[in-house]
This record gives sequence, structure tokens and C-alpha cells, in this order.
Amino acid sequence: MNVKLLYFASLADRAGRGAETRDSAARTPRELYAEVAAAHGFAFPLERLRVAVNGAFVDVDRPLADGDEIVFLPPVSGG
Amino acid sequence: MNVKLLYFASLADRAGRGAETRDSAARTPRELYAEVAAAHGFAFPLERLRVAVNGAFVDVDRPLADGDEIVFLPPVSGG
Amino acid sequence: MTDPRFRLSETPIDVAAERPALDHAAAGAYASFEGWVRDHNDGRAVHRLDYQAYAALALAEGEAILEEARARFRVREARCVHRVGSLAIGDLAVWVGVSADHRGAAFDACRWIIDEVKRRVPIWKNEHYADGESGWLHPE
Amino acid sequence: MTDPRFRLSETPIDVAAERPALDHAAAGAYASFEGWVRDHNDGRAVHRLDYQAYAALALAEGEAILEEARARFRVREARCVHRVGSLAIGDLAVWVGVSADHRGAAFDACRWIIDEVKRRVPIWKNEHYADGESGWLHPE
Repeated sequence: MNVKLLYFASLADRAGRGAETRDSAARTPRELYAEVAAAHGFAFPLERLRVAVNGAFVDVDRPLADGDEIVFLPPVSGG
Repeated sequence: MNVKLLYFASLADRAGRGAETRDSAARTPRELYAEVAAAHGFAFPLERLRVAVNGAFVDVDRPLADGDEIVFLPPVSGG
Repeated sequence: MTDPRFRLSETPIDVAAERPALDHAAAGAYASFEGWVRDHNDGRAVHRLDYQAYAALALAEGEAILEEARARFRVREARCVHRVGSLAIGDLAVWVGVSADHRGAAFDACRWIIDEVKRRVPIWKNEHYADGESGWLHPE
Repeated sequence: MTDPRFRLSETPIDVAAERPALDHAAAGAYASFEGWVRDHNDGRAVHRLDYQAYAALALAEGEAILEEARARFRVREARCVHRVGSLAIGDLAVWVGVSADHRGAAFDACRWIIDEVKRRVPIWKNEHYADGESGWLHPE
């Protein structure tokens, strides 16, 4: 299954990119984060991140579908 | 003793003037208010007014001096 | 004599012109309040209103409020301008601006200042109603 | 599609241009908040900063916050604009404006909105320090 990931802030710095497409067997955001955290060396535990799929916040155990756009959001600092 | 009074808002309307000079035997603002309230028909009890003498708030029983400028201030409504 | 923090104005308040006095490189937060003339009060339609001030004491009391605010709250600067004279619906009657390092202090000080100004500064409002009547407001 | 209440801006925020959207003849109170870029944070001298947003979700979340504010508080209108891109000391980073019939609701809503924006909207700040280092802020 193909998924697209967007990275922001320190996650983008660590991954060295703002986006990537992956062929992944992950069934949920939780499984996908374990995969990308290992690949890029992300230090955040999943508990500190929020997850968005296709532009909306979702639960980390929601099933993923082919073509989904997934974002792991580190703690925000706007304002 | 001569004193000058300034009137504002509904007290000025009721007195028909914004200022007056009076020759008065009143020793305190409390006594002076009794005098001018009777003269102009002011309805406010003294408890609802603040008193200023020569541009500063004062107690109603503070002694008056010749030439003082006295203001009885009705409840304010700025802002 | 330093630049006064509280002023009365017989002409429209220019908020943009007031702002530079509040700028401070260390200030991350700015809170402001504006009181506009409403088209109604206590269920009556208001056409316009006049503000009358006992100017000498209003200036002293307004300045005292802003000094107190600077002592009570961790703010960088605080200013207030109040209109006097005749105003129409939508006109700006009073402006308060506060800058601070953090937003909590900016909000707290701004709210405290407008509350104190309304409670203490000798300014009176005369509302002119749609039915032709008018009346000075003297809140209980 | 109605005019959005929450916007991201790549250019300086013009507060005066935002104001007409908040005017309302029944509104007697207007409260606003502005977040300015400070020259320090946590004891370090800051030279400039960048804001990065996940724009699609930031716009949706910001709009949701303003809709929630209108449901929670007795306000007439509420708006927010947040900068993205590179900012210098003193630049306006975020503006919130609220109009209401009474000042309590205007202050309460304005403060709630900026708190929620800082907590929920996916925007990140990268601070560039005087010592040449930089870092994305990810508050605990």
C-alpha cells in the first residue's frame, strides 16, 4: 500500500525532507510511526504527537487506506 | 466666605449652569451640599456623590477655605 | 513633564497613532480594548451621545489608574484615550492599550484599566434616544 | 463559501484592514490581542524567527476555534490572522479581534481564542538566536 507523509518543523529537519511516499505494510498510524521513526531516527514518543490523515485529526489506531496522506504533528508553537 | 462650584451632567442641567460662585457659611462640603441641594433642587443624596476640592477627591467633612473650588460628582458613566 | 499615559480627546481617536508608544522589543503581547457607541442601551434605541468630563480631575485620575496598573501587573506600557464631546453610533469612545512580555498580564491589566476608568474617572454620558428624549447616565 | 474568519498570511498583517469586518452597530466592545516577536525567549537573545504551518489543517482548525468561540461567548464577530514565513523582532505574528455587546464577553472570547490557537493550530516557530543557533519549539 502506498502512503504519502508530510513532515513539519523538527521532524522535517530530522527526515531531511518535507514529504515522502512510502510503500508500507503498516495498518494504522501507530504502526506507520514505528516504521518512519526507525527509518529517520525520530525521537518523539508517539504520545507527544497528534496524527492527521487527509487533512483531519484522527486516532492513531484508525485503519489506513492506500493513497492516504498522513502527518505526525509535533507539539505546536504558534501564536 | 466665597466658594466656587462646578456642576456636571444632570447636576448642571438641574442647576441650569456649569459653575457658580457663592457666599456661604458652610464649613464643610456636607454643609455646602445641603445648601446647594436646597437652592437647586438636587435629588441625589450626598452618599451617592463624590466630592472634589481644588481638583482632588476629598472627604465630605473636610473643612472648606475661602476661594475653594468644590465639585459634587454624580455617579460617572464614561467608557 | 513626561508624556501623559491618559488623555482626553475632542477629536476621533487614531488607534494607529497611539500604537508606537506601546512598542517594546521585549514585549511579546499586546492587548487592547475599544468602547464603541452602541445603537441601543437598556432596550432603548440610541441615536448619538455626548461625553462630558471634569477634565482636570479626569486627567489626574486616569493617570493614577495607569500608574497603578503598571505597579500591579507585569506590563511594559499602558495607555488610554477617552473621547469627549458629541459621538455617533460606531464611534470610538475609549481606547486602552497594554503591552507586556506575556499575554496573561496584558489581558489582566487591560481589563482592570477599563473597569477602573469606568468606575473612577469623572466622565458622564448623555444618551440621545430615537424618541427625542435624552438623559445623563448615573449608574447605581 | 463565506469569508474565512481565520487566515494565514505570508505578508505583514494590516490590523486596520481587518477591523471593518468586526464593526457592528450593536457592538459596544472590541477586544484585541497581538502577539509580537520578542527579542528574547527562555533567557536567550532572539534575532528573528520563522513560522511554518501545515496550512490545510491550520486553516480548518483555526476556523473551528472561531466558530466555537462564537457558540461559547456572546460575541458579534471574531477573527484571527497568523503570520507564516520569516519575521523580525517587533513584527506582528498573530492578531485576534473580537466584537461584542459587552466587554466581559469580548475579553473572555479574545483570550480563549488565542489560548486555543496556541494549543491546537498546527503552526511551529523556529527561533534564530544571537549565537547563530536555531531551533524549532515544541513545548512540553
